[in-house]
Amino acid sequence: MTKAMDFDVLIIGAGPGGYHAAIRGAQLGLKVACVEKEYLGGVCLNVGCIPTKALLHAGDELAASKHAAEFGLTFSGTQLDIGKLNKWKDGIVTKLTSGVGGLFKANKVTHLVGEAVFVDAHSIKVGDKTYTASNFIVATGSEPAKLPGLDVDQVSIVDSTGALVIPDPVPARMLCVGGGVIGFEFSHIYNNMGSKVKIIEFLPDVIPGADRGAVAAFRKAMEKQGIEVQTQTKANKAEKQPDGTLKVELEDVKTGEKRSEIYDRVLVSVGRRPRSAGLNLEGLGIAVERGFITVNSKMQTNVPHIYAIGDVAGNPMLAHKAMKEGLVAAEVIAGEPAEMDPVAIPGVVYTSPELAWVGLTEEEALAKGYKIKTGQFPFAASGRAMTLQSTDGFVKMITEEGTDLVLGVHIVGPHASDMLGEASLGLEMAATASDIALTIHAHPTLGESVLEAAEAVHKQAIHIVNR
Amino acid sequence: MTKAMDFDVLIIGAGPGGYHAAIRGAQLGLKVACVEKEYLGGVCLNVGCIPTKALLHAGDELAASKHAAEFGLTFSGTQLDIGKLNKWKDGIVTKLTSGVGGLFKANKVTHLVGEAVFVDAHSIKVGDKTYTASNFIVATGSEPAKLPGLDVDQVSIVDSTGALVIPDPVPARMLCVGGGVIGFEFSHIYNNMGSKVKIIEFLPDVIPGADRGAVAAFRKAMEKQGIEVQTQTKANKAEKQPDGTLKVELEDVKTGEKRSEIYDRVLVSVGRRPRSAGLNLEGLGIAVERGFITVNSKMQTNVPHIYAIGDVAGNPMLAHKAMKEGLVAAEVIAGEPAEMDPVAIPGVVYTSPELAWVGLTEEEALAKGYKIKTGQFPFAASGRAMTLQSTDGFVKMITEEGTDLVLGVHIVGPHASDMLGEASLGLEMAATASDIALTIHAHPTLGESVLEAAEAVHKQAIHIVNR
Amino acid sequence: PTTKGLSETTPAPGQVRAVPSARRLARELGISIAEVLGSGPNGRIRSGDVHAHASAPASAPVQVQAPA
Ligand SMILES: Cc1cc2nc3c(=O)[nH]c(=O)nc-3n(C[C@H](O)[C@H](O)[C@H](O)COP(=O)(O)OP(=O)(O)OC[C@H]3O[C@@H](n4cnc5c(N)ncnc54)[C@H](O)[C@@H]3O)c2cc1C
Ligand SMILES: Cc1cc2nc3c(=O)[nH]c(=O)nc-3n(C[C@H](O)[C@H](O)[C@H](O)COP(=O)(O)OP(=O)(O)OC[C@H]3O[C@@H](n4cnc5c(N)ncnc54)[C@H](O)[C@@H]3O)c2cc1C
Repeated sequence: MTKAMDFDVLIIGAGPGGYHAAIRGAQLGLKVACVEKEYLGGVCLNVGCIPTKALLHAGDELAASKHAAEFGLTFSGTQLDIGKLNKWKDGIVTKLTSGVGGLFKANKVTHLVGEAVFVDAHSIKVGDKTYTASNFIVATGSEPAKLPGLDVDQVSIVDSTGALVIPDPVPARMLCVGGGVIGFEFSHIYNNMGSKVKIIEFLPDVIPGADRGAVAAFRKAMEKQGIEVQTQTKANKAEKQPDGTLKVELEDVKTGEKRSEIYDRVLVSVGRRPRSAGLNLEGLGIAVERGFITVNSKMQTNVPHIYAIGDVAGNPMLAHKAMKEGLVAAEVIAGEPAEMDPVAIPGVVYTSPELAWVGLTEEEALAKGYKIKTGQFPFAASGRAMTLQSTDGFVKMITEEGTDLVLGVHIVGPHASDMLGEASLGLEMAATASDIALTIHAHPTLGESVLEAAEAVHKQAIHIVNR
Repeated sequence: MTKAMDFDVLIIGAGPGGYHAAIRGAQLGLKVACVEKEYLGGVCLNVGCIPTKALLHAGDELAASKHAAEFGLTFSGTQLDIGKLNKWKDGIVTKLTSGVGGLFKANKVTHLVGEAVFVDAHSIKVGDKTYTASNFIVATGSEPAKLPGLDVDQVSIVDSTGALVIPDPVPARMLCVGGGVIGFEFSHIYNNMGSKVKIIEFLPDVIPGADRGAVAAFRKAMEKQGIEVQTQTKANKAEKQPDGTLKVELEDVKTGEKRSEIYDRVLVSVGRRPRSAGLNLEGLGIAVERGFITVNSKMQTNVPHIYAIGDVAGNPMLAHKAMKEGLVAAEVIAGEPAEMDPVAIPGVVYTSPELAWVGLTEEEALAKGYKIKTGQFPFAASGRAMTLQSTDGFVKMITEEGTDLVLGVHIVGPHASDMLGEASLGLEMAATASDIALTIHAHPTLGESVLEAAEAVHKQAIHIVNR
Repeated sequence: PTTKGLSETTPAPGQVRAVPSARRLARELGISIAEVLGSGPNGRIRSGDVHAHASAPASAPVQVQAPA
């Protein structure tokens, strides 16, 4: 059968999941094609991870120029050329997406342009062409969820894609509907650029899935910077006023009390929906549950030669999960003993300070029945953090009592995401808090705070009083 | 005997080695005293690690304000108040050193002020008082090495301590004699603040002990920023000119050719000397070799109840080595099974980009007879580095062929020191490149470049073409 | 969804304690990692343990790797 096929594997979608699968497949000697209807790099490179991080950096630098007065560095005539900012951000995106194109060429991945639809279990249609393959990987990703009453026009009511284009001038008053990772990142950007930002969240707390203690410290740091956060609040509708502003009806979900507030821009960031419709999956009998394609740990659907990876294959909807699943699917197809078996998938909010975590939260560990010990070390006691003018937050380590095994690491602080490497490797290697505490960490580094949190588990941190 | 003693352990010197030993000793229930003649926190907190990092941050922020134009952020006027800068730096030092004082109190460590001299193997003198102890830890650190012909006056010819006080205005032309870590850090500071800096180094290359490939990239990045580096060059003498400038005689060590150059400030940073003299060690018969006190892996000298740690006990003269040795000595005295047995001690140059490494260099690995494989991943291919405007450098991983064991990790790049945590833990846990490659790293982070370097070892990096 | 499909095979933290390369080696040799005895602290499993398990005659799995 394989002989007659156009490709060993045909991948639908060139997001991080799809392009990782494509390149790894090619590295392993497979004949690979990747169909993409919109842009190489998918959401992540074009309208997700990368452009947000560019804008976050710009906002951070603007904020840093103000904090610099603390050590005697002052600036006059501060000017932010928004047009140039948007162009710079777009330049990075272009560089990376054309990089993916280059990697496809170098690895001899066939790049097909257009929207793919399954014809049968061994062929797809792209425009008026049909291609056959021995295996398929569905990597079609996700799109922003919609909210009734708030119709996205990408000008005054925007989703994450619209919010990436910073308007000139920046909106004076911005409402962010949804207190998840994306909501906080954009709020941080706009707040740094001068908008007055309010985040509303339906649930009783923000950043679901993260450790509550860490979230509390994170939220406090964001509020200190001027971002207002209101939980248990929802937005019912937004009406355009004659002067161009938006009148938004907010509702207290506990009391049912309603009030109207005026904003210049509203960001709807209430989650994302898997993109599994329109592929004719139903025609092939592929199991889908609430929009997500059902897969096993080898990323196979119930039709074993059809794989699904990334956002369309389930939560958490994160680029590095998509990438890993892409590698696994490609390796399985190539006959390698791969499996999606991570101990933990990290999460990050790339604000300043950052919130970064990997492994079990305190709540999850307790719910799973673990007897736990925790250790916490504040950046206020870190010399390195002082020299970086960034002492908000802490490292919190959760371990299993008795075995001393690290179950989770939760960091609010400067460069928190950089410290995830150690935490993630530790979790994968079944490291104990002692393993981390006995490892020499360079001085003065932020990583010493990870060591100190491990020492704190044993009540032996050096730079705090252990209780 | 123990009964009659004033203390279970008496520590000489309150640098990072000494104060770590003191606090850990107290945590383990020992009666501890620590004698310090000059300042709590030693060289590291007062005139070493911490103040340099504060100044480096300030210089980096100044440089960042210029690079910000790239994304549209400009300033019409920039002013650096040098007085305020020096005060801010001093404020951080004071906070940390008084923090050590607070920790001594909280842990009930007796802090003795003055210079200690051994009277006999169980007593020391501080001023006119004598104290007895069952055990001693010598943690007297080190001091800058001198160079004949260049007499340090801490005004125009300075050592690292003098260089910490930035003059107003900054010197127009600065010569840095010695291309080690400290020399590069100060050169980076002064270069960022507007001085024209030249580094001269006697040896054929700079930053001894680091991987040559990494050093080459590091040096290139420094030169790109305007720092001039001349190797195989020495400074014979410096003469003060009538106009206050310095006429320095430089010599090419290969050709013997001499020339004179004019500078406004000369920094002598040609290494450090252990401070083992004046303690009456010879009176106790304690073995000393080229100034360093000889110790075993339990940090004991040849007089077993007298321990030595930190800079005075041998290379590398680094704060985190001193800290670790301090913990080991205290734990051994308390009867714990501690030993100084690290797989690797990391090193960092805290410039931008940073140079950070842990484990064997390529040269060392080959010299030890390892058959090696290396993997390298450039930050120019990292999306996160692009958004941080810092794409110089790479991660280089050295592994043992066959076993895939990680032998060393060498990083030139943004936040390189933050990534050492993963590398150090990996080395201590005997991780393989596969362990690191199979660990999910958050996207987009700098840590992904560590993963990609591990993948590159197997010629399976995704974002570069593997050859 | 992934999480559901994975629950049968993915060890939760603290259950099967094996370094990533040992997990992969076990798959390569067709061994269930849960059957391997770890020699490290807390029963941590490393590649050597998987090799030892593979060559132990008593627990020879379906695909025995012939020792080279
Ligand atoms: C604003 C924002 C910020 C984010 N920040 C981060 C972050 O910092 N870190 C992180 O880990 N994650 C982040 N994410 C999430 C991340 O972008 C996604 O998890 C990731 O893109 C998922 O990758 P994927 O390959 O599954 O799908 P996508 O990236 O969604 O790619 C799917 C691709 O498939 C194509 N496609 C769909 N259907 C078809 C078809 N029928 N035929 C052909 N092509 C098709 C699409 O055009 C698209 O290019 C962010 C998301 C957003 C919106
Ligand atoms: C400019 C500079 C930058 C540096 N940056 C870094 C860095 O970033 N990272 C790093 O790891 N290392 C760095 N170092 C090196 C680091 O400072 C030393 O390795 C570290 O301080 C050694 O610690 P120690 O406890 O052995 O001794 P020290 O810090 O030297 O402390 C010894 C203490 O003993 C006291 N003392 C000496 N003799 C007596 C006596 N007879 N009686 C009483 N007290 C006595 C001294 O007053 C001193 O306080 C830097 C050094 C310098 C100079």
